[in-house]
Amino acid sequence: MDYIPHGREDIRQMLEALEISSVDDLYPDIPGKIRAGGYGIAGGISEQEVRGTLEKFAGMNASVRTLKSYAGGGAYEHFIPAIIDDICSKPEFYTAYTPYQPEASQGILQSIYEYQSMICELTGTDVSNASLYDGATAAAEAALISVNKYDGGVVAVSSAVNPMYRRVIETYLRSSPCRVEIVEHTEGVTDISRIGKHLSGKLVSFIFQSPNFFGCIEDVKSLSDCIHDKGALSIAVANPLSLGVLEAPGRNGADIVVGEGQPLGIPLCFGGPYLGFIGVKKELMRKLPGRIIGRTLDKDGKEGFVMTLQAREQHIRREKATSNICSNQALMALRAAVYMAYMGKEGMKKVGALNICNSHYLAEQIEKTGKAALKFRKPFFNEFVVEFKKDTAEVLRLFEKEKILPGIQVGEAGRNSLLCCVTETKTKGDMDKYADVVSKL
Amino acid sequence: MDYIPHGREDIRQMLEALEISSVDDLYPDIPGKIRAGGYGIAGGISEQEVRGTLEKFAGMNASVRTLKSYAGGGAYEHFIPAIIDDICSKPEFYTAYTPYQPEASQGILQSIYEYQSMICELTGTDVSNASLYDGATAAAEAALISVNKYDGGVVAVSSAVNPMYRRVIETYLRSSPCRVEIVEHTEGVTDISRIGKHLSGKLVSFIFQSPNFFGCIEDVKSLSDCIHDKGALSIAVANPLSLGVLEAPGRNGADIVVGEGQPLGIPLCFGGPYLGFIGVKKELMRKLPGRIIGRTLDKDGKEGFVMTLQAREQHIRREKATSNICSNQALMALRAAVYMAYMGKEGMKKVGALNICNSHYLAEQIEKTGKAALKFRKPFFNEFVVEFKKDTAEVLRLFEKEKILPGIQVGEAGRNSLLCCVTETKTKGDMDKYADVVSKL
Amino acid sequence: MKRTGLIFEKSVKGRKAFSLPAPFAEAKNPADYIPAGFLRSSFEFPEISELDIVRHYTNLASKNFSVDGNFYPLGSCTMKYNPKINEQICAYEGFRDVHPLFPCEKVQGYMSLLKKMERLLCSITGMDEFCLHPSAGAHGELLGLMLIRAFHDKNGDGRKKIIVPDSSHGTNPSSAAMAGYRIISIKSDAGGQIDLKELKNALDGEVAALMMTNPNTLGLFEDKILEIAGMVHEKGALLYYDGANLNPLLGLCRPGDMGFDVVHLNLHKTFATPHGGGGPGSGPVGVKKRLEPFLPVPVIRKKGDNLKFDFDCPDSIGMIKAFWGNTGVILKAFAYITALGDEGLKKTGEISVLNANYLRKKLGEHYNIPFNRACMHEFVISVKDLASKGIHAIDIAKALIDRGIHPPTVYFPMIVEESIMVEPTETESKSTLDCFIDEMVQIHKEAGKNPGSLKNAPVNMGVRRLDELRAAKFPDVKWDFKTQNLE
Amino acid sequence: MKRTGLIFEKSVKGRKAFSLPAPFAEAKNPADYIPAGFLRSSFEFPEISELDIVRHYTNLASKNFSVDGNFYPLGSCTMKYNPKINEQICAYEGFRDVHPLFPCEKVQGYMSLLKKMERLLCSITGMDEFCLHPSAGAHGELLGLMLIRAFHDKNGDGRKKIIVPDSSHGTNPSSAAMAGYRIISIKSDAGGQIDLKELKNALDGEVAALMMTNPNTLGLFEDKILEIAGMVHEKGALLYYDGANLNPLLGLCRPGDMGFDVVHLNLHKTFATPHGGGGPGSGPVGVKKRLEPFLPVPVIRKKGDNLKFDFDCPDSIGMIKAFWGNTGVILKAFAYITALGDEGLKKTGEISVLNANYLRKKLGEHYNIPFNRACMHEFVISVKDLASKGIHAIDIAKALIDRGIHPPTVYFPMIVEESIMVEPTETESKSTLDCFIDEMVQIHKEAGKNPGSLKNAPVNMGVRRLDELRAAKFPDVKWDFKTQNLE
Ligand SMILES: Cc1ncc(COP(=O)(O)O)c(C=O)c1O
Ligand SMILES: Cc1ncc(COP(=O)(O)O)c(C=O)c1O
Repeated sequence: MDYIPHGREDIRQMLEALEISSVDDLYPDIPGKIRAGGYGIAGGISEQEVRGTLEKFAGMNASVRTLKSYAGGGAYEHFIPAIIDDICSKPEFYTAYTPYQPEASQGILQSIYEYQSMICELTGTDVSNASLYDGATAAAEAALISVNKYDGGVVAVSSAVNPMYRRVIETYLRSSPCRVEIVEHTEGVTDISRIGKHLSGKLVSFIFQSPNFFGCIEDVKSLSDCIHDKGALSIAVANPLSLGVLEAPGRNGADIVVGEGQPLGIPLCFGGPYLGFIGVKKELMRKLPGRIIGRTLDKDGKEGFVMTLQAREQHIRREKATSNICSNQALMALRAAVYMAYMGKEGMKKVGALNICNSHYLAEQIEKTGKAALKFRKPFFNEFVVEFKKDTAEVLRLFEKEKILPGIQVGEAGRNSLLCCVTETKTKGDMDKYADVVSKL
Repeated sequence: MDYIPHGREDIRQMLEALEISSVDDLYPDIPGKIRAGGYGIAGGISEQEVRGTLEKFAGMNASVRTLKSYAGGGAYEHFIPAIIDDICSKPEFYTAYTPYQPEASQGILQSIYEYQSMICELTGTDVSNASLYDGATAAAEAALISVNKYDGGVVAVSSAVNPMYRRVIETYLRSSPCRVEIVEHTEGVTDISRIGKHLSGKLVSFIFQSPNFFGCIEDVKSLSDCIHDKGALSIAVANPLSLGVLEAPGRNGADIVVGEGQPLGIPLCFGGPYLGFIGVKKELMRKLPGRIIGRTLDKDGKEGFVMTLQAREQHIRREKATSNICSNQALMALRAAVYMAYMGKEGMKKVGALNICNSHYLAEQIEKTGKAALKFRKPFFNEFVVEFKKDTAEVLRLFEKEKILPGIQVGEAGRNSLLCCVTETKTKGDMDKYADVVSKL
Repeated sequence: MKRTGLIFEKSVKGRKAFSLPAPFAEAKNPADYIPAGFLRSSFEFPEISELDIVRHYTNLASKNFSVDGNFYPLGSCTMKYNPKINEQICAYEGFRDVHPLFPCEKVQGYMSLLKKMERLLCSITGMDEFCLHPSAGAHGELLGLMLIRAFHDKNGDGRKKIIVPDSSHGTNPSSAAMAGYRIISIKSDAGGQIDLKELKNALDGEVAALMMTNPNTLGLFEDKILEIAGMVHEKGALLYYDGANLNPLLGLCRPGDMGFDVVHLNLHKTFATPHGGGGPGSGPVGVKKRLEPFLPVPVIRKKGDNLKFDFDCPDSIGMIKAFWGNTGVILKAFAYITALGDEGLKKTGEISVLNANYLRKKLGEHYNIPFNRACMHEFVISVKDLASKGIHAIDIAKALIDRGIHPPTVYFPMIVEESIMVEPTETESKSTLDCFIDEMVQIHKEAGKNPGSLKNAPVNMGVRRLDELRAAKFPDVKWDFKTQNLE
Repeated sequence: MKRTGLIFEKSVKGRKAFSLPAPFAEAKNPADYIPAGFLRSSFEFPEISELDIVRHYTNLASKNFSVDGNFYPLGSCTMKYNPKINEQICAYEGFRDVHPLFPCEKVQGYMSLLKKMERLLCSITGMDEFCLHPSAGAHGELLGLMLIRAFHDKNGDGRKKIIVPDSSHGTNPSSAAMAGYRIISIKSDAGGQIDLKELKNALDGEVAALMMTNPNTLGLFEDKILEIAGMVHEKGALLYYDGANLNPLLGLCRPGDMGFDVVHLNLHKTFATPHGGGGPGSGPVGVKKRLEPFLPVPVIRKKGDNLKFDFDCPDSIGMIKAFWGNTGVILKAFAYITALGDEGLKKTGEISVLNANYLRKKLGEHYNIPFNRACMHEFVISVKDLASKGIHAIDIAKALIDRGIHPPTVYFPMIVEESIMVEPTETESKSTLDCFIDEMVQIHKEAGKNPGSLKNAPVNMGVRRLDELRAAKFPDVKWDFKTQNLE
């Protein structure tokens, strides 16, 4: 199978126009030595067979429909309103590309302008962009904003930040003049007293996450005040779904707010494609990575949208660009935009509240069993660390029988612990069942 | 949950404009006696819960993906190209209605004009319409075309016609001046020698099916010649998917060709919505039921499409209309149109050939086992009747273990028989497996 | 907007889109199995690539108004929002890929859903039993009238007439005729309702039933319904309810309680399933107990642990379609009712009435509304008074098209001259209604100042007004593959 | 086309679209659990109904060109047809609803698919190992350069420079800079290819790698590639392949065989996954054996019966994103390769070249094509000669928009003045190409006769040419919820 429209006659006519007898005549310059044989890829199979083949792979995976899942840790099972798939499967959106020609791309441009606006409002920042690859790279890009090429210094990261994010930040900054250093948490939250201490150089920025990797809510305001006192930038990693209920980090002093947009209507899909979002204070606008959409006027003075501030970008500035980002995650930004519009003011509050109330309900029920306890006694959003009295392997085995995944194992949380996430997708019945299994340990 | 946009303030403003204090004030005329209480329908549940509820129902059904199925008998499992779902899920098509306003409906109108054209070409007829409810009602509407209100006579139907179709024809004609009478088949095909014999009145039309209910291909030409000799209309029920390979009934003398369009890219969906198609000779054009789309010119002489010959229809002619059809199955006609365009000239031939070759291969393999034999020795398309040496119940039990449904039980085919359908969806491996199970009987 | 061109004009010899498995090695050819005389002699069909097909339909779609793109206040059609979740549900493998002849015990999900749906519709209408088979409203009407005929026949009562009001929908008389009845049309009274005197005169022992809809097609509630039911029943006739207009009655009152004996519903109107550019619909029929024996087969009955299809109903009228209904449509309506529940249904009815009255009030300040009192889900404007300016209902309609609004129904019901029938539905926001009002007011002004501009509309659609007379006079209803030309 | 209005302007207090389960009876409030100081003080967000949201986006979609609606010969972007089947596959529950942290033994379908995909890409490129993590081409470049750095570092070889040709894509120098390198740009020769003398001069012991793409951004095959590879390797440097232009090489030749050490591919170009209005993409990176130890973690390895994620790779550069790649995109590319097989891939490459050359030939009769010889998948026109009429590449682009065609890439590559870079791809039919040729020829005529009309374009799009300078000078990049106004 292929997707080539030409009939034999088409090809004949085209070769004739080119005055050649076969396509091969178009390759005179390619050294014979490197002409390939076949790849050994069987196939040329039909659509029906492709479907059959891929169904088999899919059938070998558990899904959150076959396995009741309390897994979180950076990717979250949430309700995805049907209108998101409907709107985002419009080919006018998904088969277009970067809106280089604004007059032929007003649909995408306006939708991203609206996305940027909602991200700014949600995070309490002034400027956002058209998306980054994911939450982890967004955190790394934020770190890069804080780094001055000629100065060096330290980017400090709380140990309560998702360990994958920490690794990505480290990788991204390896060739910068700055070092990345870790500041240990205390009792599941960042220890303010340690900020700026024991560092090998001047603090240029401090990165923390709230709700953090353990689910605990950080004191963003005190952290940011302390960071600013040291003359550094406050960089917050946030869960956007929490921000209808929790204060916007930007309003609590964070200079840059980044995070993973996946909770905003994006399927789990085994880890991607997701959505890195970023919002910054006005002063940092010209340091932003990636595309930014702006509003302007046309020849007749009519409103319209364009990519703007392109002088920051690789296609104009090449090696002097703020980042190398070219393709981004625009379709995922569209999903998030539709999600935010659909949830709206009340929905964002309610879905946040459901996450808080469900997760705390389950935490209470678990503790009541006496067979497990919360590891950290701090306010949390929709995740918490449970410490079981029994071995984790045994815990998992018992839950397995009920087709439940009770959480994920995370080294950072210590032995016999699981990081357990509860969202609006869980009913009271689900949670009571969970506690019931725990009580049987 | 509801789909009502109004906020409290909207409602207040609207009531104020109406100078009333509640919607109830708009119902002064409704006798109190008939004011309803609640219906007792629990609910007002959220989208997420609706999904959960319906997933449970769906989970209680076998599907052709969980049960390897050889069921046919009027509904067929075929390959459905992905572009059909893509195109037909465009809201511009599916959330529109009957194109009463042609200037705002050129998309639908043109697509149906194209559908009509392809149905005419496929069936060998001159005029088609924008669809009927399904194959069975299309057959009944065809019978009604042949009936003259004031004359009476007999509409004869071959006993090799799908029994459900026969029942629908009977029901539709019960209040007509004509009687419906059955002409028995011989060895699985319509017995030409019986046409016009032993009838209680003058033959006005004869209805047969090819490939017929038993899968056998009828001799359309001889049948039509014979029917015409009796001065009656020849009405053929056809499987559209066979017509890339089998001669078009209209070219073999059928005056009306009807059938079920479901094989043309329409999901099984437990029996509906499907697609009744109809094609007739030019002389019968003004007797057609339903909508017909025609091409015309606009004020500036530019091509455009409209509903035409509306003088046949209920909204103009009321009780004198050719039929009461108002809503039809337009979206299914669109599916069929996309299917036909996608298959095209070569694809229609190839898919027909695959059905013939697969079904004959399986028939051969079954006979080779010595445990079963074909009941009728006639050319067939993709269905045939197998007579087992063992009891059907036992046969079904053995297949059940392998998650195979080997065919459907049909009274018309006699004891120990199954009607078995094989389409392009079956691989050689599937069919060999089938024969293997038979050999173990 | 450019001419899209017919798909056939894009066909080029040798191109293809389809993809099919290769025949297996041992496979023979059709000619090895089928006598040559049965094989197709010649065959012309499009030859187009997949991308070119996709572009063709993308282009066609862009030439269509739709609920998702436009306000669509098409009276009598209830063009409400079609929830996206229902489209998703219908695509579940356990619904979509199920053969209708699978053994009943393998499809208990469907069986119980259909059974529950029958019960839900009984609750909503106040009827005793429901049949989900009919494919559309008109199909339901036909079934309903067949049931009425079977009922009278069983009683040895060969009644020959059906009464319909002159305001009735065209399918009513047409369905009655198909069921073999003679149609008696009665005039409406000065209030736009059934004229009791006319009815009384028409009601003789030959009348099998009175067909009506309530609210009627003027959007008015027939407030003498109990009296009418009494009159009809007294004469041994039955009362038929055309349920296309049920939307405003949701949670308010039930046809069963008004005395109706047979009811059909349009799931594709009241219950939010999409209209599909003309269909598919679903037109279930509800009956009172005494009509139950005549319902089409199969009926769903409990047998042992399972629900089964029962074909054994001696008094049944038979079958009215292959299989058991437009299941895919029923499914969506079921999901809709489940989502709404009592409360949502009631609110739906209420707001459909509020929206209609709001429009009636505001438009009544500019347009003539012949029966201008509290309406239900719709109301009817007459622009007869604009005739002096040469402006007709059709001109208003075309002017709305240029403004991005799908026109209301025009020239129906036939009892109002130059009628414009507006049904906003409950899913339209006040903002949309206000925008419609603005446009209508502007058009009214235009009719006074510059009627030529309305006669000229539409101008923004790629095609101007289309010549329907020409279409009927010189029917061109298909492409000719042989001449490669339009007929 | 009317102004759609911002979604915020459609917001009305009290309206809503969302639907969420009601909290259960015993449920408390957030305030019962979370200290008041952490709770949000004020919050403004849209308040709009579901139907109004649907209409908003339906309207926006209609203002967008797309592959499904328009010919889109955007050079360097490979805007080919995106098969619909792949979208369906990606929506399977067993792919879509799978958490990335499910235990490996529960997701063996994914694990083996990803592993197979690595092998397929190795076959196609001639590399030894592949990493699927990068989210886009530029992300792949960054990873590739990090690997190069790790390789040299491990050898104690602190090289500081990367050479790029002046025709290279902007992401190349920019990625190299992000990886901490100094960029040495070298001029192309008179034939538009890498100038071996320039290269030789630039190649010193400080050079870590030469980044290039082949065919280059002029669409020309770098025929001295083996010589170049020899020169680079001789100096201890590595050769980097920007695989955005792999499409024409499918089935023809492999970067691995040309001597490249590191390769990134753009699955969203060559392998037909949709571009999504800007993304998501996927930019896997392939390496020769000696670079394998540095690949990011986790890598997929067989352990016992199962494939597992292995994080234990001491020389690994670490992680470059959370989790393991844009799986949903990889899936589609996998389905595409599976469908095509060797034969389909080869034909894809061939026809992409044939289509480009056909256009080059036909357009070359009217336009100036600076390097007018057999090209690969794309070629570059220069309209420098139209400058005398005041016509620039941008004017041609805007004129195409009015004709329903998405413009080619303009002003890239930078080494051609007033460049127009045309890449038709193999999925476009000859009919479409001929139609494009016609329009381009007409535009060329227009440039001579009536240049003003081109300068005025577009006029059919609802907006005229937009003022980008103004946008950059007075940045208005978000709606202000407080003032309810545009910034
Ligand atoms: C009042 C009324 N009755 C009956 C019908 C017929 O319904 P259907 O189109 O589903 O056959 C309609 C549909 O327009 C209607 O409005
Ligand atoms: C030659 C070339 N290299 C690299 C890239 C960057 O790829 P991406 O946009 O996926 O980051 C592109 C994309 O436009 C390209 O054309």
